[in-house]
Amino acid sequence: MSVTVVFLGRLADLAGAEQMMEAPLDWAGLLAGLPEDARVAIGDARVKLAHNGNLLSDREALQAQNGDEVALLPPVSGG
Amino acid sequence: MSVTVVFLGRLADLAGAEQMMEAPLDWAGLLAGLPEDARVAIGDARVKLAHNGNLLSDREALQAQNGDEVALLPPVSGG
Amino acid sequence: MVMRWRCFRQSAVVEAVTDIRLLETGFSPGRGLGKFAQQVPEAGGIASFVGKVRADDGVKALELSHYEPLTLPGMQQLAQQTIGRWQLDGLLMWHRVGIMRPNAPIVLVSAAARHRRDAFEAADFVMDHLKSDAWFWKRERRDDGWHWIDPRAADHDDLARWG
Amino acid sequence: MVMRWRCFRQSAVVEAVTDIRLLETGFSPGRGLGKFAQQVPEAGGIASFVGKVRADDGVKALELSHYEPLTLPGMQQLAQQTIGRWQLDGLLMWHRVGIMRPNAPIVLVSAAARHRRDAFEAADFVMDHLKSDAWFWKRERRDDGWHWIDPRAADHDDLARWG
Repeated sequence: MSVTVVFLGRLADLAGAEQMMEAPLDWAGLLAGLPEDARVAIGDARVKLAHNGNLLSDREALQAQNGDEVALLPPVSGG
Repeated sequence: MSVTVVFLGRLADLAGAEQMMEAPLDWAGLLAGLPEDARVAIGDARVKLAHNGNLLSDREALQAQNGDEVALLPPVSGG
Repeated sequence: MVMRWRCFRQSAVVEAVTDIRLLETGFSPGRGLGKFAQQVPEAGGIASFVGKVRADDGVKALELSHYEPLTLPGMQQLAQQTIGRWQLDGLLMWHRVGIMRPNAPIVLVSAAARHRRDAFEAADFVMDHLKSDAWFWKRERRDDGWHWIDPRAADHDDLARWG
Repeated sequence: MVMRWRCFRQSAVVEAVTDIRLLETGFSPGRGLGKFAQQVPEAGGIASFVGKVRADDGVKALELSHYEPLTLPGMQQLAQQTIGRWQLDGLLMWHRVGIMRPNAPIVLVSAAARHRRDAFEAADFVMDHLKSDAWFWKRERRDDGWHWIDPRAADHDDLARWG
Protein backbone atom coordinates (compact mmCIF):
# COMPACT_ATOMS: atom_id res chain seq x y z
CA MET A 1 0.00 0.00 0.00
CA SER A 2 2.39 2.71 -1.20
CA VAL A 3 2.85 5.64 -3.57
CA THR A 4 6.16 6.31 -5.38
CA VAL A 5 7.23 9.94 -5.05
CA VAL A 6 9.84 11.13 -7.57
CA PHE A 7 11.96 14.26 -7.05
CA LEU A 8 13.43 16.06 -10.06
CA GLY A 9 16.23 18.58 -10.44
CA ARG A 10 17.56 20.17 -7.27
CA LEU A 11 14.74 18.63 -5.21
CA ALA A 12 16.53 15.29 -5.62
CA ASP A 13 19.43 16.74 -3.63
CA LEU A 14 17.10 17.47 -0.71
CA ALA A 15 14.85 14.41 -0.68
CA GLY A 16 16.59 11.72 -2.77
CA ALA A 17 15.58 10.79 -6.31
CA GLU A 18 12.65 8.66 -5.16
CA GLN A 19 10.74 7.79 -1.98
CA MET A 20 7.93 5.39 -1.16
CA MET A 21 5.11 6.92 0.93
CA GLU A 22 2.07 5.28 2.45
CA ALA A 23 -1.13 5.17 0.33
CA PRO A 24 -3.53 6.85 0.10
CA LEU A 25 -1.51 10.07 -0.14
CA ASP A 26 -2.78 13.65 -0.23
CA TRP A 27 -0.88 16.99 -0.31
CA ALA A 28 -0.72 17.26 3.48
CA GLY A 29 0.53 13.69 3.77
CA LEU A 30 3.18 14.33 1.12
CA LEU A 31 4.46 17.43 2.94
CA ALA A 32 4.49 15.55 6.25
CA GLY A 33 6.68 12.83 4.74
CA LEU A 34 9.40 15.26 3.62
CA PRO A 35 12.48 16.60 5.38
CA GLU A 36 12.20 20.25 6.44
CA ASP A 37 14.38 21.75 3.67
CA ALA A 38 12.52 19.82 0.92
CA ARG A 39 9.22 21.07 2.38
CA VAL A 40 10.50 24.65 2.24
CA ALA A 41 11.68 24.19 -1.39
CA ILE A 42 8.28 22.82 -2.38
CA GLY A 43 6.65 25.90 -0.89
CA ASP A 44 7.72 27.61 -4.14
CA ALA A 45 4.51 27.67 -6.19
CA ARG A 46 6.56 27.15 -9.38
CA VAL A 47 7.18 23.55 -8.29
CA LYS A 48 4.65 21.50 -10.30
CA LEU A 49 3.15 18.17 -9.35
CA ALA A 50 2.41 15.29 -11.72
CA HIS A 51 0.17 12.37 -10.77
CA ASN A 52 0.68 9.28 -12.96
CA GLY A 53 2.24 11.45 -15.66
CA ASN A 54 -0.46 14.15 -15.65
CA LEU A 55 0.25 17.63 -14.34
CA LEU A 56 -2.18 18.80 -11.68
CA SER A 57 -3.43 22.35 -12.11
CA ASP A 58 -4.05 22.43 -8.32
CA ARG A 59 -1.34 20.39 -6.67
CA GLU A 60 -3.09 20.58 -3.28
CA ALA A 61 -5.92 18.52 -4.81
CA LEU A 62 -3.62 15.46 -4.91
CA GLN A 63 -5.33 12.14 -4.11
CA ALA A 64 -2.89 9.30 -4.87
CA GLN A 65 -3.74 5.61 -4.41
CA ASN A 66 -1.66 2.47 -3.97
CA GLY A 67 0.70 1.92 -6.93
CA ASP A 68 0.45 5.51 -8.19
CA GLU A 69 3.45 7.66 -9.06
CA VAL A 70 3.72 11.28 -7.99
CA ALA A 71 6.48 13.59 -9.26
CA LEU A 72 7.64 16.96 -7.93
CA LEU A 73 9.01 19.11 -10.75
CA PRO A 74 10.95 22.30 -10.02
CA PRO A 75 11.40 25.01 -12.71
CA VAL A 76 13.17 23.56 -15.73
CA SER A 77 16.30 24.46 -17.65
CA GLY A 78 17.37 22.79 -20.83
CA GLY A 79 18.86 23.32 -24.29
CA MET B 1 42.05 49.84 -78.96
CA SER B 2 38.99 48.19 -77.41
CA VAL B 3 36.84 47.86 -74.27
CA THR B 4 35.28 44.55 -73.20
CA VAL B 5 31.59 44.94 -72.38
CA VAL B 6 30.06 42.12 -70.30
CA PHE B 7 26.30 41.51 -70.09
CA LEU B 8 24.86 39.70 -67.09
CA GLY B 9 21.55 37.95 -66.47
CA ARG B 10 18.82 38.53 -69.02
CA LEU B 11 20.87 41.24 -70.76
CA ALA B 12 23.07 38.43 -72.10
CA ASP B 13 20.04 37.14 -74.05
CA LEU B 14 19.70 40.52 -75.77
CA ALA B 15 23.32 41.47 -76.41
CA GLY B 16 25.40 38.29 -75.99
CA ALA B 17 27.55 37.52 -72.95
CA GLU B 18 30.38 39.79 -74.07
CA GLN B 19 31.16 42.36 -76.78
CA MET B 20 34.24 44.31 -77.77
CA MET B 21 33.64 48.04 -78.35
CA GLU B 22 36.00 50.70 -79.60
CA ALA B 23 38.03 52.64 -76.99
CA PRO B 24 37.67 55.19 -75.53
CA LEU B 25 34.07 54.41 -74.57
CA ASP B 26 31.56 56.65 -72.81
CA TRP B 27 27.88 56.07 -71.94
CA ALA B 28 26.61 57.45 -75.26
CA GLY B 29 29.06 55.28 -77.17
CA LEU B 30 28.01 52.21 -75.21
CA LEU B 31 24.33 52.81 -75.95
CA ALA B 32 25.12 53.42 -79.62
CA GLY B 33 26.88 50.05 -79.86
CA LEU B 34 23.88 48.07 -78.59
CA PRO B 35 20.93 46.53 -80.40
CA GLU B 36 17.65 48.37 -79.88
CA ASP B 37 16.10 45.93 -77.37
CA ALA B 38 19.24 45.88 -75.21
CA ARG B 39 19.26 49.70 -75.22
CA VAL B 40 15.64 49.70 -74.04
CA ALA B 41 16.44 47.16 -71.27
CA ILE B 42 19.37 49.27 -70.07
CA GLY B 43 17.04 52.27 -69.83
CA ASP B 44 15.91 50.66 -66.54
CA ALA B 45 17.78 52.70 -63.92
CA ARG B 46 18.13 49.55 -61.77
CA VAL B 47 20.69 48.23 -64.26
CA LYS B 48 24.06 49.00 -62.67
CA LEU B 49 27.36 49.55 -64.41
CA ALA B 50 30.76 48.36 -63.21
CA HIS B 51 34.02 49.69 -64.65
CA ASN B 52 37.02 47.42 -63.99
CA GLY B 53 35.14 45.77 -61.13
CA ASN B 54 33.99 48.99 -59.44
CA LEU B 55 30.35 50.01 -59.45
CA LEU B 56 29.73 53.51 -60.80
CA SER B 57 27.31 55.59 -58.76
CA ASP B 58 26.55 57.56 -61.95
CA ARG B 59 26.72 55.17 -64.89
CA GLU B 60 26.47 58.03 -67.38
CA ALA B 61 29.88 59.24 -66.12
CA LEU B 62 31.54 56.20 -67.75
CA GLN B 63 34.96 56.89 -69.33
CA ALA B 64 36.53 53.56 -70.31
CA GLN B 65 39.96 53.25 -71.92
CA ASN B 66 41.67 50.62 -74.04
CA GLY B 67 41.85 47.26 -72.17
CA ASP B 68 39.17 48.17 -69.63
CA GLU B 69 36.21 45.95 -68.74
CA VAL B 70 32.71 47.32 -68.38
CA ALA B 71 29.83 45.20 -67.04
CA LEU B 72 26.10 45.81 -67.23
CA LEU B 73 24.34 44.26 -64.23
CA PRO B 74 20.55 43.92 -64.14
CA PRO B 75 18.70 43.40 -60.83
CA VAL B 76 19.94 40.26 -59.11
CA SER B 77 18.27 37.13 -57.81
CA GLY B 78 20.03 34.43 -55.85
CA GLY B 79 19.77 31.94 -53.00
CA MET C 1 11.18 6.78 -34.45
CA VAL C 2 10.29 8.68 -37.62
CA MET C 3 6.59 9.40 -37.87
CA ARG C 4 4.22 11.30 -40.04
CA TRP C 5 1.70 13.56 -38.34
CA ARG C 6 -1.45 14.83 -39.91
CA CYS C 7 -2.58 18.16 -38.53
CA PHE C 8 -5.20 20.63 -39.64
CA ARG C 9 -3.76 24.00 -40.47
CA GLN C 10 -5.98 26.83 -41.67
CA SER C 11 -8.48 24.28 -42.98
CA ALA C 12 -5.87 22.43 -45.06
CA VAL C 13 -4.46 19.03 -44.13
CA VAL C 14 -0.69 19.25 -43.91
CA GLU C 15 1.66 16.36 -43.59
CA ALA C 16 5.16 16.67 -42.22
CA VAL C 17 7.88 14.16 -41.45
CA THR C 18 8.74 14.33 -37.75
CA ASP C 19 11.71 12.77 -36.02
CA ILE C 20 11.57 13.41 -32.27
CA ARG C 21 14.07 11.64 -30.01
CA LEU C 22 15.44 11.63 -26.49
CA LEU C 23 18.95 10.20 -26.78
CA GLU C 24 20.87 8.49 -23.97
CA THR C 25 24.13 8.43 -25.96
CA GLY C 26 26.11 10.76 -28.25
CA PHE C 27 25.07 11.56 -31.81
CA SER C 28 26.53 13.17 -34.93
CA PRO C 29 24.64 16.34 -35.97
CA GLY C 30 26.10 16.19 -39.50
CA ARG C 31 24.88 12.63 -40.10
CA GLY C 32 21.51 13.37 -38.50
CA LEU C 33 21.00 16.37 -40.77
CA GLY C 34 22.14 14.45 -43.85
CA LYS C 35 19.59 11.69 -43.31
CA PHE C 36 16.83 14.15 -42.45
CA ALA C 37 17.46 16.12 -45.65
CA GLN C 38 16.94 12.94 -47.69
CA GLN C 39 13.47 12.53 -46.17
CA VAL C 40 12.30 15.99 -47.25
CA PRO C 41 13.20 16.21 -50.95
CA GLU C 42 10.45 18.76 -51.63
CA ALA C 43 11.82 21.30 -49.16
CA GLY C 44 13.60 24.29 -50.67
CA GLY C 45 15.28 25.14 -47.39
CA ILE C 46 16.36 23.55 -44.13
CA ALA C 47 17.19 25.67 -41.08
CA SER C 48 19.03 23.91 -38.28
CA PHE C 49 20.49 24.52 -34.88
CA VAL C 50 23.08 22.50 -33.00
CA GLY C 51 23.63 23.26 -29.32
CA LYS C 52 26.79 21.95 -27.67
CA VAL C 53 28.24 21.78 -24.18
CA ARG C 54 30.48 24.84 -23.97
CA ALA C 55 34.18 24.08 -23.73
CA ASP C 56 34.96 26.98 -21.40
CA ASP C 57 34.10 28.29 -17.93
CA GLY C 58 35.76 25.37 -16.13
CA VAL C 59 32.83 23.05 -16.80
CA LYS C 60 33.99 19.42 -16.62
CA ALA C 61 30.66 17.79 -17.44
CA LEU C 62 27.00 18.57 -17.92
CA GLU C 63 24.11 16.39 -16.80
CA LEU C 64 20.61 16.69 -18.21
CA SER C 65 17.90 14.85 -16.35
CA HIS C 66 14.34 14.38 -17.56
CA TYR C 67 11.08 12.84 -16.38
CA GLU C 68 10.10 10.05 -18.70
CA PRO C 69 6.29 10.40 -18.52
CA LEU C 70 6.42 14.11 -19.43
CA THR C 71 9.57 14.92 -21.39
CA LEU C 72 9.10 13.05 -24.68
CA PRO C 73 5.31 13.64 -24.85
CA GLY C 74 6.07 17.33 -24.26
CA MET C 75 8.50 17.37 -27.19
CA GLN C 76 5.90 15.69 -29.41
CA GLN C 77 3.31 18.29 -28.44
CA LEU C 78 5.83 21.03 -29.23
CA ALA C 79 6.38 19.45 -32.66
CA GLN C 80 2.65 19.40 -33.40
CA GLN C 81 2.28 22.99 -32.26
CA THR C 82 5.17 24.00 -34.56
CA ILE C 83 3.74 22.11 -37.53
CA GLY C 84 0.41 23.82 -36.93
CA ARG C 85 2.00 27.26 -36.93
CA TRP C 86 4.41 27.11 -39.89
CA GLN C 87 4.18 25.36 -43.21
CA LEU C 88 6.80 22.63 -42.89
CA ASP C 89 7.80 19.55 -44.84
CA GLY C 90 9.61 18.12 -41.85
CA LEU C 91 10.77 18.75 -38.31
CA LEU C 92 13.60 17.01 -36.48
CA MET C 93 14.10 17.44 -32.73
CA TRP C 94 16.80 15.41 -30.97
CA HIS C 95 17.76 16.06 -27.35
CA ARG C 96 20.42 14.36 -25.27
CA VAL C 97 19.89 13.30 -21.66
CA GLY C 98 22.49 11.98 -19.25
CA ILE C 99 26.07 13.12 -18.64
CA MET C 100 27.93 14.90 -21.44
CA ARG C 101 31.49 16.14 -21.89
CA PRO C 102 32.42 19.64 -23.15
CA ASN C 103 31.87 20.02 -26.92
CA ALA C 104 29.35 17.17 -27.05
CA PRO C 105 26.15 18.01 -28.93
CA ILE C 106 23.12 18.42 -26.63
CA VAL C 107 20.39 19.34 -29.06
CA LEU C 108 19.73 19.22 -32.78
CA VAL C 109 16.70 20.92 -34.31
CA SER C 110 16.03 21.04 -38.03
CA ALA C 111 13.02 22.46 -39.86
CA ALA C 112 12.48 21.83 -43.56
CA ALA C 113 10.12 24.04 -45.51
CA ARG C 114 9.27 25.26 -48.96
CA HIS C 115 10.03 28.84 -47.88
CA ARG C 116 13.05 30.07 -45.96
CA ARG C 117 11.20 32.15 -43.35
CA ASP C 118 9.04 29.21 -42.25
CA ALA C 119 12.15 27.07 -41.75
CA PHE C 120 14.06 29.73 -39.77
CA GLU C 121 11.15 30.72 -37.56
CA ALA C 122 10.12 27.14 -36.78
CA ALA C 123 13.66 26.16 -35.74
CA ASP C 124 13.98 29.31 -33.63
CA PHE C 125 10.58 28.68 -31.98
CA VAL C 126 11.44 25.07 -31.13
CA MET C 127 14.79 26.06 -29.62
CA ASP C 128 13.26 28.77 -27.45
CA HIS C 129 10.74 26.26 -26.10
CA LEU C 130 13.24 23.46 -25.56
CA LYS C 131 15.48 25.88 -23.74
CA SER C 132 13.07 27.09 -21.11
CA ASP C 133 9.71 25.34 -21.55
CA ALA C 134 10.56 21.64 -21.75
CA TRP C 135 11.03 19.07 -18.98
CA PHE C 136 14.80 19.10 -18.60
CA TRP C 137 16.93 19.87 -15.55
CA LYS C 138 20.54 20.78 -16.09
CA ARG C 139 23.54 20.72 -13.77
CA GLU C 140 27.22 21.29 -14.37
CA ARG C 141 30.20 19.68 -12.70
CA ARG C 142 33.00 22.08 -11.86
CA ASP C 143 36.11 21.61 -9.76
CA ASP C 144 34.03 22.08 -6.61
CA GLY C 145 31.23 19.68 -7.55
CA TRP C 146 27.82 19.75 -9.20
CA HIS C 147 25.76 22.97 -9.63
CA TRP C 148 22.16 23.20 -10.83
CA ILE C 149 21.61 25.70 -13.65
CA ASP C 150 18.54 27.90 -13.83
CA PRO C 151 17.31 29.34 -17.14
CA ARG C 152 18.74 32.77 -17.93
CA ALA C 153 16.37 35.74 -17.97
CA ALA C 154 17.26 36.06 -21.67
CA ASP C 155 15.71 32.62 -22.28
CA HIS C 156 12.39 33.75 -20.85
CA ASP C 157 12.55 36.91 -22.96
CA ASP C 158 13.19 34.76 -26.05
CA LEU C 159 10.18 32.60 -25.25
CA ALA C 160 7.93 35.63 -24.72
CA ARG C 161 8.53 36.74 -28.33
CA TRP C 162 6.17 34.02 -29.59
CA GLY C 163 3.10 35.30 -27.75
CA MET D 1 39.98 29.27 -48.21
CA VAL D 2 39.51 29.49 -44.45
CA MET D 3 40.56 32.84 -43.07
CA ARG D 4 40.51 34.70 -39.82
CA TRP D 5 39.24 38.27 -39.88
CA ARG D 6 39.94 40.84 -37.26
CA CYS D 7 37.25 43.47 -36.96
CA PHE D 8 36.49 46.15 -34.43
CA ARG D 9 33.12 45.71 -32.82
CA GLN D 10 31.93 48.13 -30.14
CA SER D 11 35.56 48.97 -29.35
CA ALA D 12 36.51 45.31 -28.79
CA VAL D 13 38.59 43.31 -31.24
CA VAL D 14 36.69 40.21 -32.26
CA GLU D 15 38.10 37.30 -34.19
CA ALA D 16 35.97 34.89 -36.14
CA VAL D 17 36.76 32.00 -38.44
CA THR D 18 35.32 32.71 -41.89
CA ASP D 19 34.94 30.26 -44.75
CA ILE D 20 33.52 32.02 -47.83
CA ARG D 21 33.39 30.14 -51.12
CA LEU D 22 31.93 30.27 -54.60
CA LEU D 23 31.68 26.66 -55.75
CA GLU D 24 31.60 25.50 -59.37
CA THR D 25 30.71 21.91 -58.43
CA GLY D 26 28.40 20.10 -55.99
CA PHE D 27 29.03 19.91 -52.24
CA SER D 28 27.76 18.02 -49.20
CA PRO D 29 26.13 20.32 -46.61
CA GLY D 30 26.49 17.68 -43.88
CA ARG D 31 30.22 17.30 -44.39
CA GLY D 32 30.67 21.07 -44.72
CA LEU D 33 28.89 21.65 -41.43
CA GLY D 34 30.78 18.85 -39.68
CA LYS D 35 34.16 20.33 -40.59
CA PHE D 36 33.06 23.86 -39.75
CA ALA D 37 31.86 22.76 -36.30
CA GLN D 38 35.33 21.37 -35.55
CA GLN D 39 36.84 24.80 -36.21
CA VAL D 40 34.66 26.57 -33.66
CA PRO D 41 34.97 24.45 -30.48
CA GLU D 42 34.14 27.42 -28.25
CA ALA D 43 30.74 28.04 -29.82
CA GLY D 44 27.73 26.94 -27.78
CA GLY D 45 25.46 27.01 -30.79
CA ILE D 46 25.56 26.79 -34.56
CA ALA D 47 22.62 27.94 -36.69
CA SER D 48 22.65 26.82 -40.30
CA PHE D 49 20.65 27.06 -43.46
CA VAL D 50 20.78 24.85 -46.54
CA GLY D 51 18.97 26.01 -49.67
CA LYS D 52 18.30 23.46 -52.41
CA VAL D 53 16.95 23.46 -55.94
CA ARG D 54 13.28 22.63 -55.52
CA ALA D 55 12.22 19.27 -56.91
CA ASP D 56 8.81 20.45 -58.04
CA ASP D 57 7.20 22.93 -60.47
CA GLY D 58 8.53 21.18 -63.57
CA VAL D 59 11.99 22.68 -63.15
CA LYS D 60 14.58 20.55 -64.97
CA ALA D 61 17.66 22.57 -64.06
CA LEU D 62 18.71 25.83 -62.44
CA GLU D 63 21.59 28.01 -63.56
CA LEU D 64 23.22 30.61 -61.36
CA SER D 65 25.54 33.06 -63.05
CA HIS D 66 27.81 35.53 -61.28
CA TYR D 67 30.25 38.30 -62.11
CA GLU D 68 33.69 37.33 -60.88
CA PRO D 69 35.00 40.83 -59.97
CA LEU D 70 31.97 41.58 -57.77
CA THR D 71 30.39 38.38 -56.46
CA LEU D 72 33.04 36.93 -54.13
CA PRO D 73 34.23 40.34 -52.83
CA GLY D 74 30.56 41.11 -52.13
CA MET D 75 30.20 37.91 -50.10
CA GLN D 76 33.35 38.76 -48.14
CA GLN D 77 32.00 42.24 -47.37
CA LEU D 78 28.73 40.67 -46.24
CA ALA D 79 30.71 38.37 -43.92
CA GLN D 80 32.57 41.29 -42.37
CA GLN D 81 29.34 43.24 -41.94
CA THR D 82 27.77 40.22 -40.21
CA ILE D 83 30.76 39.69 -37.92
CA GLY D 84 30.60 43.37 -36.99
CA ARG D 85 26.93 43.15 -36.07
CA TRP D 86 26.72 39.89 -34.08
CA GLN D 87 29.15 38.24 -31.72
CA LEU D 88 30.27 35.21 -33.68
CA ASP D 89 32.97 32.56 -33.36
CA GLY D 90 32.67 31.65 -37.00
CA LEU D 91 30.76 32.21 -40.22
CA LEU D 92 30.56 29.87 -43.19
CA MET D 93 29.06 31.01 -46.50
CA TRP D 94 29.18 28.67 -49.51
CA HIS D 95 27.31 29.44 -52.73
CA ARG D 96 27.08 27.35 -55.87
CA VAL D 97 27.33 28.81 -59.37
CA GLY D 98 26.72 27.01 -62.66
CA ILE D 99 24.01 24.54 -63.65
CA MET D 100 22.35 22.47 -60.92
CA ARG D 101 19.81 19.64 -60.92
CA PRO D 102 16.70 19.53 -58.70
CA ASN D 103 17.56 18.70 -55.06
CA ALA D 104 21.15 19.89 -55.40
CA PRO D 105 22.29 22.23 -52.62
CA ILE D 106 22.70 25.85 -53.77
CA VAL D 107 23.72 27.61 -50.60
CA LEU D 108 25.03 26.73 -47.15
CA VAL D 109 25.29 29.33 -44.39
CA SER D 110 26.38 28.54 -40.87
CA ALA D 111 26.93 30.92 -37.96
CA ALA D 112 28.63 29.76 -34.76
CA ALA D 113 28.24 31.80 -31.61
CA ARG D 114 28.37 31.64 -27.88
CA HIS D 115 24.71 32.60 -27.67
CA ARG D 116 21.83 31.13 -29.65
CA ARG D 117 20.22 34.40 -30.75
CA ASP D 118 23.44 35.70 -32.31
CA ALA D 119 23.80 32.50 -34.33
CA PHE D 120 20.18 32.48 -35.55
CA GLU D 121 20.06 36.16 -36.44
CA ALA D 122 23.41 36.15 -38.23
CA ALA D 123 22.44 33.15 -40.40
CA ASP D 124 19.07 34.72 -41.17
CA PHE D 125 20.70 38.08 -42.05
CA VAL D 126 23.23 36.46 -44.38
CA MET D 127 20.53 34.46 -46.17
CA ASP D 128 18.32 37.50 -46.70
CA HIS D 129 21.26 39.36 -48.23
CA LEU D 130 22.47 36.48 -50.40
CA LYS D 131 18.93 36.02 -51.66
CA SER D 132 18.27 39.51 -52.95
CA ASP D 133 21.36 41.66 -52.41
CA ALA D 134 24.24 39.62 -53.84
CA TRP D 135 25.55 39.41 -57.41
CA PHE D 136 23.78 36.31 -58.66
CA TRP D 137 21.43 35.86 -61.59
CA LYS D 138 19.19 32.84 -61.67
CA ARG D 139 17.35 31.10 -64.48
CA GLU D 140 15.38 27.87 -64.61
CA ARG D 141 15.04 25.41 -67.44
CA ARG D 142 11.52 24.08 -67.96
CA ASP D 143 10.04 22.02 -70.79
CA ASP D 144 9.77 25.18 -72.90
CA GLY D 145 13.28 26.46 -72.29
CA TRP D 146 15.16 28.80 -69.96
CA HIS D 147 13.40 31.48 -67.86
CA TRP D 148 15.09 34.22 -65.83
CA ILE D 149 13.87 34.47 -62.23
CA ASP D 150 13.37 37.78 -60.48
CA PRO D 151 13.49 38.09 -56.67
CA ARG D 152 10.10 37.69 -55.02
CA ALA D 153 8.60 40.73 -53.28
CA ALA D 154 8.85 38.68 -50.06
CA ASP D 155 12.65 38.63 -50.45
CA HIS D 156 12.80 42.42 -50.49
CA ASP D 157 10.51 42.53 -47.43
CA ASP D 158 12.84 40.08 -45.66
CA LEU D 159 15.84 42.27 -46.46
CA ALA D 160 14.09 45.43 -45.25
CA ARG D 161 13.75 43.91 -41.75
CA TRP D 162 17.44 44.58 -41.06
CA GLY D 163 17.19 48.35 -41.53
